[in-house]
Amino acid sequence: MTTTNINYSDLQQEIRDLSKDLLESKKVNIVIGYGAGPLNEKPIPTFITNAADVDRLLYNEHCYHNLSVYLTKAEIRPKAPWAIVVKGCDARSIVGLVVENQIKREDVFTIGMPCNGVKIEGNLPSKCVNCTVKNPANVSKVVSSIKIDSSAIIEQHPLHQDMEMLNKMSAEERFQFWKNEFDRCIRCYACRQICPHCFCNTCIAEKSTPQWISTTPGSRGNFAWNAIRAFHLVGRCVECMECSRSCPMGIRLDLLNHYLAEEVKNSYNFISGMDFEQKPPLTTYNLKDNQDFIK
Amino acid sequence: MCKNIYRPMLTKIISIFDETKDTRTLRLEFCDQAEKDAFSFKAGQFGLYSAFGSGEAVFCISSSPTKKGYIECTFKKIGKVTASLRNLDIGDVVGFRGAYGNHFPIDNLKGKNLLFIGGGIGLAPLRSLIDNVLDLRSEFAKVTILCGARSISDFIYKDQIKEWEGRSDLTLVKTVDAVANSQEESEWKMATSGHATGGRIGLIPKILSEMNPNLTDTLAIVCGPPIMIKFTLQELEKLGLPAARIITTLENRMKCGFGKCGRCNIGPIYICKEGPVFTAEELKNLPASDF
Amino acid sequence: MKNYQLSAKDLAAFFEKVLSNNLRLIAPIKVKQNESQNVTKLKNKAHILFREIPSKDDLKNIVIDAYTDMSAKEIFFPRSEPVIEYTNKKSGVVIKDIDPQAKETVLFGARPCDAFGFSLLERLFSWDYDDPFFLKRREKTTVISLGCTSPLESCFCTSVGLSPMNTEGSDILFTPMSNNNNDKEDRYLVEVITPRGEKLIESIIGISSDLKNIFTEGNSLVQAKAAFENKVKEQMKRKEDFKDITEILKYKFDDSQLESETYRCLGCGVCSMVCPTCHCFDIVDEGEASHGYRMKNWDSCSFALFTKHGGGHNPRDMQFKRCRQRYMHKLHYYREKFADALCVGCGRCVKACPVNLDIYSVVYNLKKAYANNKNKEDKEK
Amino acid sequence: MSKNKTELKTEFEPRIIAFVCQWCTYTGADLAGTSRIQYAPNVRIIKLPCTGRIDVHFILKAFEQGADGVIVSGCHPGDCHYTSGNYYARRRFEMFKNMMNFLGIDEKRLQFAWVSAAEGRKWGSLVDEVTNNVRALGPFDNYKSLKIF
Repeated sequence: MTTTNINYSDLQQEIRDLSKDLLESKKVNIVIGYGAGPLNEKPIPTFITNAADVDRLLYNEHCYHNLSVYLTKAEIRPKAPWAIVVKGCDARSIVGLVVENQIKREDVFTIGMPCNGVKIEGNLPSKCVNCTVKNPANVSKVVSSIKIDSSAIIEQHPLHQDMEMLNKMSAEERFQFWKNEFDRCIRCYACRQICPHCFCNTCIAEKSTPQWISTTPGSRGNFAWNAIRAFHLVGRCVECMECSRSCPMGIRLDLLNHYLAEEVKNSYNFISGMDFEQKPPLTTYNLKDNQDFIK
Repeated sequence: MCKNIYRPMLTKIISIFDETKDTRTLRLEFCDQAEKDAFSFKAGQFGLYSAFGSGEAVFCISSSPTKKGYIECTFKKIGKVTASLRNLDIGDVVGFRGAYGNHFPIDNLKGKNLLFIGGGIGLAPLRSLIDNVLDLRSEFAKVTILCGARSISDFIYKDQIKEWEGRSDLTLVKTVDAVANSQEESEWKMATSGHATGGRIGLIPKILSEMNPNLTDTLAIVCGPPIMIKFTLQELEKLGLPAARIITTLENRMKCGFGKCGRCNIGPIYICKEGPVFTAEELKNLPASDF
Repeated sequence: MKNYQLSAKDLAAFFEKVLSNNLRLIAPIKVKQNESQNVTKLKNKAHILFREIPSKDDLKNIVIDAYTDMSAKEIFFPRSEPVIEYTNKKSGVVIKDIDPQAKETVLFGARPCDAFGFSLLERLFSWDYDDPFFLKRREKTTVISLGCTSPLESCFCTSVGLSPMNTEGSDILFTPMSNNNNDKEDRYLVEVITPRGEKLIESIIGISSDLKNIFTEGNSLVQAKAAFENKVKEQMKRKEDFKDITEILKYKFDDSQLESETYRCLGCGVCSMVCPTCHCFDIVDEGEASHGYRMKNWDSCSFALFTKHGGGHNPRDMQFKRCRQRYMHKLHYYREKFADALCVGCGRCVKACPVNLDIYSVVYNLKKAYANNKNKEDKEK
Repeated sequence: MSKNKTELKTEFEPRIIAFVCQWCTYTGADLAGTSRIQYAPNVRIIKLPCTGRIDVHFILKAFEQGADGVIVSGCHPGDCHYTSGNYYARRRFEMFKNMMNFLGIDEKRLQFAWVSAAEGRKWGSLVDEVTNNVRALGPFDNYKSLKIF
């Protein structure tokens, strides 16, 4: 039966039961889920390795983290096989990681959560407004029988108005807009560290021979850093928007990611993280690709 | 309070010597006469050498304070700064900030037997002390130098080692981790001159236990890659040398050189200010898992 | 030092006088990025940040009751600043010193914890070698801090021996008070703490008579402030005392609990960047070989490259070792050298952290675990 | 540069950086040289093994170092010495051009092209055209004004 309200305590209990028998049956070594955090209504990523602690797992509408970032971290990668609690958007990251051969499909047991939108700072983030994966796909098990009624999808993307405004601007004005945004960057690299698809051992920003990106948080270095980070995620970013949430300076990375995702959808009819068989667009080609901009 | 502590002094390269294919020694002379006269340092101190446009890097001062008028540094071409330093020629300018850190306790080495153990480029900070000791040779008892490298061509200060081998007032043992073929091995093992023993093959801790040196009234000074220091200290203690009489110099990642940038902080000490020279005793109360 | 009383409605007059004395005024304002051009409609997350208040009509933007997202450390220790300028021609290298252009400044709105943070930074930046950039700017700035009447859930200043109305580190402390504690705070107790604060108040009052009457005598409120301070302290949610935490941290250094507590750390540098007391920096050259600047930029011990040796060895190869360094340096090493912990309990790091890693709960849990196996040992004996 | 100050202001000479693949376009440019084809001298050629090697930070670094326009050119699809280098590059170019345009870098400052080894004339006209376009746009002050700190 489709519904729009979710009984979180049911889901929470199902996660606990499922995790308990996954751990007891040794099918997984670790369960990556959400647990109680220091700030009371903000859950935190939690790692359960023995069945007795499954009651530390909880689930509510504040579970906004994309936990798949931990699968490529040095401390957790060797603990495969893992079980991981994923919403629809997080499951897309798992697909992305499998497609790029970072993790093997059989190593990860994804506990799919039906989700009708999370709450960040008390309000519904833009990514949830017309989310198409309220009922998670490509997961090992969907936790509950309920289906989220995702028929009432608002056609216009919530960032549409901002995108329109940016597109109406001249190149000069857009440059000033992005310069002002990137000038605030303090190079804390939270956008890189929280992104599930930023798994390079040595990021290009950490390379000094040659120094492609200057590490000084000034206009020039910041523009290069943010542009190159965004470009390295073209066709891979699943718009989970964790980067723009964790940016302490509120840089509008969501606009940049969303624009690039739209471009990829329009040019190559590809939406990242939807299909295990589809390769990311920039790693393949098609003989009939558009080239009218090439002389 | 207004002195800009980040401002380097200017030095000119007066000679370049390639120790190995990727390690080079620069001899630097201060451009400004006042700075040249005012500058003094002690063996074991380090400085920050700038290749303008690339940045600064930390190396020990590898020449002895008894050699007046110049300082030397030996570095391996690894990253951005060392590559730029590598491209400089005689007469080019190198910035220098220092000398920072504490230094080898040369005064309480006086009258003692000394055992120098240097691994690869770790011989550089030791050479500063060795030359210093040899210039005041009479004030010290027996001097033994054990130096090792990955391969024969990886030895630094090759000609100086030859010179030390020729001296009668010190014994030198050199070892390589491995030799390429038997022909190279026989050449390496053949004693070169007078009373020098032939080259050994094997890691320093192994050779040390084979030498089984008499360590009464002896102080050991050790420097090399972290892994080598770790096992050499263990071997020395196994041979009965108390930790208080083992001296080592740590080459951690450093940036400012005067205890502000936080990089070299291990346990309650800053390597650049309270080090880099420590006794094995002092290292014991630093967290081992943070090295 | 002297105490005054200033009614809340005269605060603006005080600011105007500061501006007319051509002092630079810095205060917290709500910054909605990209207010410029026609981009106001973009829904930006608003930030409360310390910014210069250029003129009188900007005074209305000053935000008194909110807590800033970034600490005021950036006023004295900017995220990046040049320390020397070099030109490297065939004829030789010329190095020019950079003057930090420290202007006479009044910093209003720092919290007592921030202000104490400046005194912690000052100890390090004048430890044997004086860092002219930080010290000159601090010397030219009068810090007017604002007492906290409603600390946040994440605040824990009392745990590190401070308090919501602590005076140490500030030049002047404004504490919002109410007359015989009906709830509306309508006046400030103005405590002048340092000669620098006194110089500012004298220079402001001395000039014009009209300001003399708004700074009335304040000793009568001192009693009420002490009581008010205790009341606020009681309201705080996090009050565990970290006085003897050094022993526990030493004992727990190699304990796996530190690893499990910090498992979720992602290794970004947000906590160090927003922290009022983190001071680690990197030195790099920017520009070409022929001309450029040597830059001093913010850095963080959570980054992987922070301690990576030239030869490739990295003593802190795992993320939990870097988190451990952050806690050890703040609550153990710094305290051994400079008497006070390098943490003022402002809670910014736990709010800003993408996964809410919290220094307070980590240390709290370490302390509890230490106490448990302490009395377990006693039972066995 | 003997030009005096005032004259410089009117006659802006754009600096164009060209990333070219060594098999086709470089030899094409070589052919333009040997057949004495006159074209704008503003271009500085950087040889790459293939357009597939071109990366976003090359182009950003070119603008950072003061380029006013960038040309990226390589073998026609199908001619690539490495069979599919230019196919991959084609997608990368499109995404990159869109992103730079979104970030406010004018599209006319960035021109992608296929120039084969036999098209010396096409190379000459390509460089002329890009030089005129960029001269019309004027110096790329936006990027140059990005300060280091």
